[in-house]
Amino acid sequence: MNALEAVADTADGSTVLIGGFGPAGEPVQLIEALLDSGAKELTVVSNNAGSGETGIAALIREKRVVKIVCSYPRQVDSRHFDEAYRAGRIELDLVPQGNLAERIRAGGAGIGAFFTPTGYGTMLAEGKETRVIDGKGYVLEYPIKGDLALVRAHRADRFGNLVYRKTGRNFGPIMAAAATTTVVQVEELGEIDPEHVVTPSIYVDRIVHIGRAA
Amino acid sequence: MNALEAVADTADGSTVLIGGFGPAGEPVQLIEALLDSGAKELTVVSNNAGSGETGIAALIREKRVVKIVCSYPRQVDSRHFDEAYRAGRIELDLVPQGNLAERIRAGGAGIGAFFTPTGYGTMLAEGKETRVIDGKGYVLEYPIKGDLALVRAHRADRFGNLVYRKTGRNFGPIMAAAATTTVVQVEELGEIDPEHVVTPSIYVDRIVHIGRAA
Amino acid sequence: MIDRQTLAKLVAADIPAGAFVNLGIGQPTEVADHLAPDSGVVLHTENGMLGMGPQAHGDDVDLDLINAGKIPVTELPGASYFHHADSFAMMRGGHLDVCVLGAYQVSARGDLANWHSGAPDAIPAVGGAMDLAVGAKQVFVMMNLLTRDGKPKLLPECTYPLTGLRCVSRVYTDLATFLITENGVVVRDLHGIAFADLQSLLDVPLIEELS
Amino acid sequence: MIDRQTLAKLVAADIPAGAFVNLGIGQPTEVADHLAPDSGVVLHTENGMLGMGPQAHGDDVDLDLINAGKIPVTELPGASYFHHADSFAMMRGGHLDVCVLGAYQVSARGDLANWHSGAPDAIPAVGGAMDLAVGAKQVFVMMNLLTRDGKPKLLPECTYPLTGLRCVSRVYTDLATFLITENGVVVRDLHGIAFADLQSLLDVPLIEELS
Repeated sequence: MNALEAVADTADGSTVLIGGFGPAGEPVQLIEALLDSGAKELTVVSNNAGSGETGIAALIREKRVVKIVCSYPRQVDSRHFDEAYRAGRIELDLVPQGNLAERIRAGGAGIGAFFTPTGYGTMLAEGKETRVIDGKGYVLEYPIKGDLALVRAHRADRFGNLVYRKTGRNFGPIMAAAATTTVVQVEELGEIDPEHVVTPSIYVDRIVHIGRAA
Repeated sequence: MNALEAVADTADGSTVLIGGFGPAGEPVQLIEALLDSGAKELTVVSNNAGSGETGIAALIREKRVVKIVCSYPRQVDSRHFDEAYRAGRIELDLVPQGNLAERIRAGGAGIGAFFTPTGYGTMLAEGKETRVIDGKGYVLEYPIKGDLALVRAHRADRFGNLVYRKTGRNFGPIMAAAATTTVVQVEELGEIDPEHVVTPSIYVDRIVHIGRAA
Repeated sequence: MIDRQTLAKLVAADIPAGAFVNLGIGQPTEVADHLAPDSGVVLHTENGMLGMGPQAHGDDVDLDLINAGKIPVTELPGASYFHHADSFAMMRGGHLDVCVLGAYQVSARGDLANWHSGAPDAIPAVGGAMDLAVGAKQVFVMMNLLTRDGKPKLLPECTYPLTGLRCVSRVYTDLATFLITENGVVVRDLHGIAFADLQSLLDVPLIEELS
Repeated sequence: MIDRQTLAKLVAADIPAGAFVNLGIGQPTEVADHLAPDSGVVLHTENGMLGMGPQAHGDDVDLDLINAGKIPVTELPGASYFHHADSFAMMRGGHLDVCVLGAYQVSARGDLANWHSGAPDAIPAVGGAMDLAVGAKQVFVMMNLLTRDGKPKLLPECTYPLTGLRCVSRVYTDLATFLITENGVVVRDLHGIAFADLQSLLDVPLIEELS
């Protein structure tokens, strides 16, 4: 299966979870394929809002993204996001990074909502339910799920188990578990020791062998 | 450090998280050491309530346990628990296994409380806060933390990173993260690839090299 | 009426190829013996494993490799291990296709009672029963339709303490297979009993499936 | 007044041997250069690593091995990798001993403002700032005491949007080190300024530490 085939059925209006933290674990070829698929009116959930001309930045430049849920949209070269945001063409839901991770984890884990201390008493908790538990303030946060997850892993075995490389792991395992369809680009195919599996095959729907990203 | 030294400072009235699911991952020698330490009035959090004459069963037989938080106390040979329970000498807090695991995970992860679907509408949710979210019923559950965790792992490196063996992993990683002091008995000492670490060293306070359990 | 082994075979035949499945302790475990070797069905055990193989014997017994019933098992190619919170997240998150459970009682709405006899002097023990009940995409129950003293176990309302609400999708029994649907309880298969006779055993109104 | 490098050295000297530490982006990163090689201090980066080593150069650069500021780094012996939810659980769960952060403003109660300038046209970006603020056992702030136009950054109340409430335990500045305590703001070190002169710069009542 090639990258375009793997994402070709993405419906307009889908919520897409996109892994990666900066360049580490960024599924570049899958994002390009999503652009080629023509899918539009997307909600993108990712730590960043793209930089330069590739990846999420290209999706935004081509006006495919109506909303982004992220922790850190501002980057050295996030001009396409900046422009769309200032023009009012893209909605921004800013989420503290750990709440973003925990909400995605909750989405995959069947948790209905959870109380987190992060953001309590700040403007990012405005309008949200709060509660003091054992003397400490918490904000109630809800799970995030995706119709599609795009993830980059290091290796897949023939069953769909995955391992990652170094800090390229980041959002991959939790996004793979939180989406209806999970597409993974891998650098290599091979064997994985059952003790070393990071993402079990149950969370993986489609694998695209791309090789090592440039 | 031997097992007794590792648990000698356990205060009376402590909450002790004890890993293992049946024989897999059961920290037998550490539980024996806890018995030898003389600590009493303990609250034990573990999946089971002991069987036969060793491990948690011995702690109960010697009247060191005032309360047990577990999912499945009844076993083929849980006579010491059964006797203490029927005699009103031990308090039982029965928790569905997945809620037990998630509450321990929340204890280590700084989550204040979470809504879980498990147990909704059953007698184990009586008296608990419930909420319907997106049409589905949930029960609010609170984190579990320990003063002490006793865990069995397969191997530790000199930094305190751990790996487990097969289904011996079970409650080990989440209990190690949820206790103030985590004591681990390991079968071997050696190197661990940073990609394969299951419990990072930050969660491990004391390591006792016991060798392979009989 | 069909025997226990035939029932296990019937359930096994209804599990889709490639499905991820949890088989509860007891009778459901026997379903594994009837899965086709090339079915690609992957078994989950809630104590932290996907890709569980058959029971281990002799030298293959490893006390660090057991199933949820604490019976030594084996590992199949493609297996993976994970901790308890991850294992129950997998279940609670709805990732398993099918879970097969035993039951004391099932209600017409699909409520399940399978963890507590209700006897006041019983020592309660729940294990993973409530998690299994709410987690899988489909929950199949396997049981005899009647108790030993002839009382129906498929009822308008469960009288035993509940394990989960509206969670059961199918009930496989020695006398018939029942589908729990929005419109009511549909009888899919009859095992040597006439529909009218089956209906006379139960206080639950039954719908005969047109086929 | 001490320079940036001396300040980083001062913070480094206060980090206990063997501590698990997260150094925020920017000035706090420089603290790493002053940790004794035998201190056993283990650095956490919230994008999924314990045991982070110094910045990578030349052939050591690996774009899958970066820190929270997206700068290529190296791996030290004893390192481990984990996913984002596990990494922030480690932080939120209070397992890190010390977190060192920059700040726009700190209040006398230890409220922190370090993520948003408050400018109405600014594109907001929070990253892990709010998680870092609430998670560690101790939060150290490093900053200049005054803005470029001479306004104090240690204040009775922050005027910028908050990152976290009552989370800062110490404030290291070019002019003095402050301890945020139950009893008020204690001055621990003075860097070439008299206590009375320091007090005259700030609207926060200061307590002189007796030593």
